[in-house]
Amino acid sequence: MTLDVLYFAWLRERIGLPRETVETGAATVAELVEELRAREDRYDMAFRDLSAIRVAVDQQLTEFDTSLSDAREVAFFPPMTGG
Amino acid sequence: MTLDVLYFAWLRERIGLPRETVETGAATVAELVEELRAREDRYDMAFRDLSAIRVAVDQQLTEFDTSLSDAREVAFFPPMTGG
Amino acid sequence: MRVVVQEAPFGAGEEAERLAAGRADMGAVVTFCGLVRDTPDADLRYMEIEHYPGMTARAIEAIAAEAAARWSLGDVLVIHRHGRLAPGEAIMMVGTVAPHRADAFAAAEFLMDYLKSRAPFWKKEVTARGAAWVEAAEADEDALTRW
Amino acid sequence: MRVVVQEAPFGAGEEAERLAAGRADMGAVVTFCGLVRDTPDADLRYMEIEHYPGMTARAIEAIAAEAAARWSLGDVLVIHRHGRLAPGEAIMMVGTVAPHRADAFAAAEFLMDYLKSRAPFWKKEVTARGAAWVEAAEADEDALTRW
Repeated sequence: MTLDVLYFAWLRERIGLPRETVETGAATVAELVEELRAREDRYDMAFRDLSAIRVAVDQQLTEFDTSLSDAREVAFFPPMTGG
Repeated sequence: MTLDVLYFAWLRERIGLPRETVETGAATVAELVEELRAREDRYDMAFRDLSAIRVAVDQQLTEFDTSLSDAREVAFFPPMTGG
Repeated sequence: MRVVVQEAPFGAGEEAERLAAGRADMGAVVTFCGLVRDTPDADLRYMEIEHYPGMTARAIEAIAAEAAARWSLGDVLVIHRHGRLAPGEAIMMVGTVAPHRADAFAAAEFLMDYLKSRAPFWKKEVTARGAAWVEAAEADEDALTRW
Repeated sequence: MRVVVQEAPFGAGEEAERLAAGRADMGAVVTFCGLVRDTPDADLRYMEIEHYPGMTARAIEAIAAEAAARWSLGDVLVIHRHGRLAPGEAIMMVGTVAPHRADAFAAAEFLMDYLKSRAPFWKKEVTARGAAWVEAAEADEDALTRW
């Protein structure tokens, strides 16, 4: 499965890029995070504290146990600070 | 004692005038109201239900048992509907 | 603090813009604008607002001062009209400026609740069927107990 | 309902005036405007607001639709900027129009609470001492529980 993975705010800065295309067999967001962390230190560091990270699948805010079947875009970011 | 007595909204309409000068020996607002009611039917009618009337002495919202010593202006009106 | 009582219309947008103009120490501006609403069951021709000239500005200033004492505010604005107003016209506005949004919102709601029941204005609605003084709602008096 | 996400400044006053223009069935207009506030302890040079273009408008529209379902509203407006903003500049505004003031106030506060924590924006403050992402306040998350 091919996914667009997006990073925002300090997550984008720590990982060093705003988006990438990822080839993965991950069944859930949590599995995708484990695959990313295994790649390189900067991913491992960025995802160390998941309580500080939010996720959206196909532009809908969701949880880390969400299934990735039919997903096309996964975005990771810190808690939002709009308004 | 000479007082300026003012009426607003339906109280002004029922009594038929917006203000008058009153010569009175009333010690409190309540006594002034009794004097006014004794004058004429239109006063008696207007002041029949005191729960529907508010009073200000010298432009400060107050109660019917307020003393009139040193008072110069007494205003009667229905509950306010500003905003 | 600015309190304006007048018969003439005012520019709500312009007033809103002026509230925090040129300031960088404030984070929040809240405005409320009250409009003449057509009566649902009878064609409203106009609203007539009577007030107590000697008392009005002073009563509003006391309410605004109380808001400024309770919340951290950078500025407070109250404009209230009197006289004859057509349906859709702006009757009044309040504006609050604060470092934080919770203060700006709370102060604006407080001002509205008190202006509604403690500022000496009386509204009369003139419809095709006749004229009637607007009665004070019990809910408006009850609203004061939350502060 | 109107939702605008843009980099350019907007005219808060003009937007406020447009909200109930030409309507006689509404009694209340509430606006909130959020401004770039200078940091008290460090000179703020500018604020940089990042967002998630594919998601932003849709997330705001969902929040606005929820407000429209909960309260009796005549209209809802949300404008939110992104990019680089100077101290004192307007970041965003919400506007609510309703027959009654309680609905207009509640909906505006609801919109603000949800936009704060559920719309995909991230603020970075750039001061003389460096740059730092604004952290989400626990109080902002807690504010959602009241609705």
